[in-house]
Amino acid sequence: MRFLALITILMVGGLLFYGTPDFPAWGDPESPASLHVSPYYIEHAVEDTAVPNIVTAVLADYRGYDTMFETAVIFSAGIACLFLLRIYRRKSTTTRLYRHNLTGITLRIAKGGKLPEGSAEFERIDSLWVPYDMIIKVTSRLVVPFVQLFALYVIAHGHHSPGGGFQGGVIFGAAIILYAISNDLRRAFRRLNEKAALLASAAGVLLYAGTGLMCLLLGGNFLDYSKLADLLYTDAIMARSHGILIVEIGVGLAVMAVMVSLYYNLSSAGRHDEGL
Amino acid sequence: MDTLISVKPLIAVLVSLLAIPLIGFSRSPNVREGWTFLAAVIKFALVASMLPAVLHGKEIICQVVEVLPGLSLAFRVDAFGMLFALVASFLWIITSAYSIGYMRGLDEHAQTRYFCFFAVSLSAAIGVAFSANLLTMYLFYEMLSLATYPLVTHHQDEEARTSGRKYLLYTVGASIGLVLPAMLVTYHFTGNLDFSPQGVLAGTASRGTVALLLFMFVFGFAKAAVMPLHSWLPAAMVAPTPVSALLHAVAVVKVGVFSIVRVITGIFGTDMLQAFDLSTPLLFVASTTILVGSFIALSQDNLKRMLAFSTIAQLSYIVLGAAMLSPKGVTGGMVHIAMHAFGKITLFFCAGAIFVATGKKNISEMTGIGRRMPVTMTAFFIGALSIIGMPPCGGFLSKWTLVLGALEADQIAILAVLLFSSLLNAAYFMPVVYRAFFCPPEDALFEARVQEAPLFCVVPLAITAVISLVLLVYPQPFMQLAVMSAAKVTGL
Amino acid sequence: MESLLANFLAKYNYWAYIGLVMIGMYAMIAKRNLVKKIIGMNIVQTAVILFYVSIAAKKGKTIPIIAHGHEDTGHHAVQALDYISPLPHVLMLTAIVVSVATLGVALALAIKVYRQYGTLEEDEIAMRIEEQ
Amino acid sequence: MSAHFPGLVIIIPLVAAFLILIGALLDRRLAFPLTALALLGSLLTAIGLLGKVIQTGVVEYHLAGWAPPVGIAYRVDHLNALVLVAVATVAFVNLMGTRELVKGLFEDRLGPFYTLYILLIAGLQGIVVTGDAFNLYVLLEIAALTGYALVGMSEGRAPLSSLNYIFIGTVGASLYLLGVGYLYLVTGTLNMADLAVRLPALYPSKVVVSAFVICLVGLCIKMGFFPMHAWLPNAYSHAPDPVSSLVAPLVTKVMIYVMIRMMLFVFTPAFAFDQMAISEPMVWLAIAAIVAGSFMALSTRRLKRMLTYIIVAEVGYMVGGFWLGNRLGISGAILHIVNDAIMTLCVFLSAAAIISKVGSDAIDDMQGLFKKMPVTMGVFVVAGLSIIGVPPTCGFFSKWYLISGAVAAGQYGFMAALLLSSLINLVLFFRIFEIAYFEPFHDHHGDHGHFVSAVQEAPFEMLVTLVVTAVLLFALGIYAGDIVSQIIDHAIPVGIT
Repeated sequence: MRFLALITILMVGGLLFYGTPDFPAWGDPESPASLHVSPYYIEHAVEDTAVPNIVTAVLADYRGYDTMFETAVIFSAGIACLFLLRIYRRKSTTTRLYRHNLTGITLRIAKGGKLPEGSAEFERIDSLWVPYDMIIKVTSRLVVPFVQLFALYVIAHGHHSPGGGFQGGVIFGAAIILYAISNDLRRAFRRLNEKAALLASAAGVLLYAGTGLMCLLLGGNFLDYSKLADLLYTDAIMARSHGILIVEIGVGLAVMAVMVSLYYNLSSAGRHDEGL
Repeated sequence: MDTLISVKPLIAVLVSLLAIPLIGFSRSPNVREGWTFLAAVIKFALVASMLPAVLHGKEIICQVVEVLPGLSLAFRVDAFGMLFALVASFLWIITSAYSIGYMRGLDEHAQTRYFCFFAVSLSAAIGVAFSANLLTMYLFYEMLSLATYPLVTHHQDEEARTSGRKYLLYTVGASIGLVLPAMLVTYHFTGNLDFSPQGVLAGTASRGTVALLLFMFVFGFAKAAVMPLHSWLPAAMVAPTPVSALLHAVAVVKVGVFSIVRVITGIFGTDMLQAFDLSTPLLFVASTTILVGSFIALSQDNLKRMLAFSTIAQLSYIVLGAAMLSPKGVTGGMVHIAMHAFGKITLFFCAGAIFVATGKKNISEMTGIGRRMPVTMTAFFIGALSIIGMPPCGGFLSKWTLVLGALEADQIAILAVLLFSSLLNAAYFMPVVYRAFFCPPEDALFEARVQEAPLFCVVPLAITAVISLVLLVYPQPFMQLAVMSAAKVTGL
Repeated sequence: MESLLANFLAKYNYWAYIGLVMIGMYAMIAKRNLVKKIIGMNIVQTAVILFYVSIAAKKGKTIPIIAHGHEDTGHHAVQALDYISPLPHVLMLTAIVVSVATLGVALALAIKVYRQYGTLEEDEIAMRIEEQ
Repeated sequence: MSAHFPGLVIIIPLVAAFLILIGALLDRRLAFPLTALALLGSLLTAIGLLGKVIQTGVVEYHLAGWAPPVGIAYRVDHLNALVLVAVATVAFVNLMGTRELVKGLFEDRLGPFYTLYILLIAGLQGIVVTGDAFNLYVLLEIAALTGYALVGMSEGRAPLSSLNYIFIGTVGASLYLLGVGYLYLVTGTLNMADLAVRLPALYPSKVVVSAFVICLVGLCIKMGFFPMHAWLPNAYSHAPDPVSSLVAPLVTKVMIYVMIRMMLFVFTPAFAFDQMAISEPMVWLAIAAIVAGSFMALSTRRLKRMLTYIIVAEVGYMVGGFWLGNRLGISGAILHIVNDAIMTLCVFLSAAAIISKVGSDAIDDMQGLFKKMPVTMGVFVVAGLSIIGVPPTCGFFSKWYLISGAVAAGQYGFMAALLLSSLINLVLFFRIFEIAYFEPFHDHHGDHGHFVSAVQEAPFEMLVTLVVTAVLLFALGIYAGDIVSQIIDHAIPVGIT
């Protein structure tokens, strides 16, 4: 196997190596790639879309269609994990464990017994329950809101600084994942349950695609935000800017929800119990 | 050349296909066979209705759909196709009647399937007869191979399975492996696969290529059972006798030789083959098949196997006739399609009738059977005479024409083959007849009490026997059709 | 010799990306542990990102965000040469997302494999399959 | 509205995907009708688009209103319109036919299943219509990711096969992306039409040569072209039946389409066929693929596995036909993309019906099926005949073109390989027919000793779809001439003779 691997990578390496001497030097501003399409973006992005961050402008407008599918990719990854891993009907365990939060007493409730579901004093635990660390719990509780706020900033400020829907969405998702790690999955579900995460991911992409469809209904091509001008009471250029914001929000929502849902499924191997 | 445009050929082909749902979903056997008969009669009537036009030298054309640029699914009825279609569609009626007697007499299973695929086979056979180009012919040729598979393997036992394998391997295998590439190479050279009187290949390919293509076609149409691709035919005798009768005396094997003759005359053209001097190897192959087939037939005890080897030999007469490339030879070959069909089907019917009535398959067990089944054995005698080529039967006529053709082509060796093989034919048929009628009473295995097969069996075989006789006196329209098309293809 | 060295140095990140692709592929083929293979796969994808981002670079230029863009200073002030090329960055945002998504699905499948065979070593999995 | 057809073909299934998920969260039973509706809409749009292309020629669609090369454009010509219709048809027909099977297999995850299903279709259709090389990569990954998930969701060895599929598929896609990157490096554009304009001046460059090779290798990996085919039989044969019957007809065919698109319309035929001079080795590889695929198919006695090996051979047909480099061969390859999609669908669907009823995919367990499932077996026979290449089924006509192309190009080895594979297919299918026809049927099945109740016909809707696909096989055969002269002839650049 090693030998085969060696041969293969030597062949691939040779193939890649073959073209490299003809590459333009690194950082050459006169390289063909820098002379054809990208100058257009740099020179016209602001006047076309009123977005100074050219990457955002290209991402969400000029090549917005790519980005929509990119969101769809992440969405399908989320659905794929759910589809592959989720275990819906577990073999009904005969007993369930509940822990009394104040005293730390664990109850074992046999099948058919009365379950203290919904009671604030009890929480359901797994047999491999590990006591929580107070320091981690409190620190994360402190950090999470700021992370979330920062995430919103990154989404909203994508027009002017590095950032945008993906980055912000990931940060927001990370905040929720941090919460889930520092507590456990069951608690995280209380904040954002599985269905809500799914709904949010679908709604996020749908917001993107729906904006595109709206442009189509208003007489433009798919995703041509300038046609939203009448709806948003602005001119065509600002409509593009706003359109970009709308889709960035959609992307953020979808990415956040998918990240969370990926974590839910991967960390508990689809059982949606206590998790890690 | 006058041409008529008509959908009749298409309908004639489709009639039996359209009857299949009716046959398949019939509730009672009587209704089912009723539909079969009706389809057969309509088919024959359609074919026959085109006969006058063809006899007046017209051709009937029907283009269905252009499947490839410049290549259509198209039908064209000319004299040669008409000859074959007439024989096949007429004998379908007779065989249907015989099938009823045979299948019911033996209480066979899956009779509905049997009648359905029989109808498909007939469609395919008529399709081959009426094809206007090689592609259409290939299509129906393959259809015939596949449709007859369930018929050959009707008994669904181990033996049927082995034979079915052999059957498919030879017929479909050869057609995919040899005919298809040959056809494509031809198409590459000519851009056209229509049958035309002087061929389409002339002047486009070298002698070597033509020779290669010719042999790919001749062996590729393995249904013609040209040696060495002949051994499927004896194996296919496991089929119920009506199948052997119609398909392996008429439809399937004749489709094979029909295709070969068509290709020789319509694709290569007699002139080109003559110019390239390719008739000798063809004649050699055909003669070998005739002689070897006859010798093997001599050694058979199983009646149907003997008939099968006899068929192998007889089929090559037709190839032989076409390979002579002379008008008389081609005429003889073509007429032999009809003559052999009537003669051989009579023989198969007889073999089946014997089996139904007595359960006997081997010649050695048939001593004295003439006393028990006089009608059947008389018919057998007539059929045998026809195959041997003795007056007063139709077979004489075709063999005589072939002999004339051999003289015309100055092929004395072929003359010798023809005469010697007739001798061999006599040598393997006459003992059967002798054994049946003239054995000493003390050797007879049967009592002298007449007990024939069911009427549905006996009447058809009597009819075909009588026709075999009549054909000598009145060989029309077959003779005329053969003469017409031979004149056309040889240009004389 | 000198030009060779200069050539090498002028394109060093292209050489680096080729090296990364080779390392990643080696891991994917030679390693017998599924997670290591997944890591190798990720290395390959990251190498591609390095390659693309290298195309965008212009020596000494800044990121493609136009300062004070919303104050109407006039577009003629913007010179394409002053900013690095934005397009490869956009493309690579997509590629990153794709590689994350692939990673997620690969991990999910690895979990399924683990659930089924109790191991992620290919040799042991092969043994388990033999046993069945 | 018809101006938006190129966009709508993809947007309808894409938007529907999210609605299906949301709908299924409300009520699982909503998933199927929503999917069916969306795919029907997509199919009708695709047909409308094909009609429009035939009437008016190439249709362009600028997404987000930006003209290429700045924006992403769809460019629908005869080639992609045809493949698009094939993809949409297979997707819709398979959906209708496998409803009961899916219900049985994934009853608790219908929503995710249909979401992934329709995203896969959206991805494949996007690959077919897009005119942007990078957009194609994104869509490729969508189709791939959903494919991995669908393939992996089965018991047994499916997850492992799917994981290997991910590894190989990712390498293939990464190579493709690298190739596109190389092209971008020297041209600065990603739009295919723009690339085709700017590349010829650069043909001497080593970068373009390596871009060509890298792209081709990547695509060959993704399409399972010999000798990079090892993932394909495992992934397709271990996948759940309704997924096999979707993925097997579509994914490899779409990849072959991408190869044709890249070679003819990004690189020019002059470059691909003449300058690179790899036609000869590619055709020989195709011959190897055909021979190897056929013999591997002979060596297995599992139905689905056998069919997947046949796919390996069929990929060889199409790649070889394309690299013959003449009009006949390329026509044959394109025609075979369509025909093989329907053929494979038909054969996999009937296999799914059989396996679901028999409970095993060993061909030795198929005894007596002609009696028990006459319609299914009838369709299976038709599909088998088409794969063997018996007229008037469509398989014959594409084979006709391929062989004609081989004769015209003087590649008699390729012709021989095609004929050999036809003969082997004959053996393969009649081996099954024999078992189903001759051998007595026992109600007792499998080595596990459990009883399967007497086998009856597949569900009604499955039978209907099976019959429809069988009829399609004949229709495609009869109209092969029209398809070639009306569509495929216009799809191939004029320079190729």
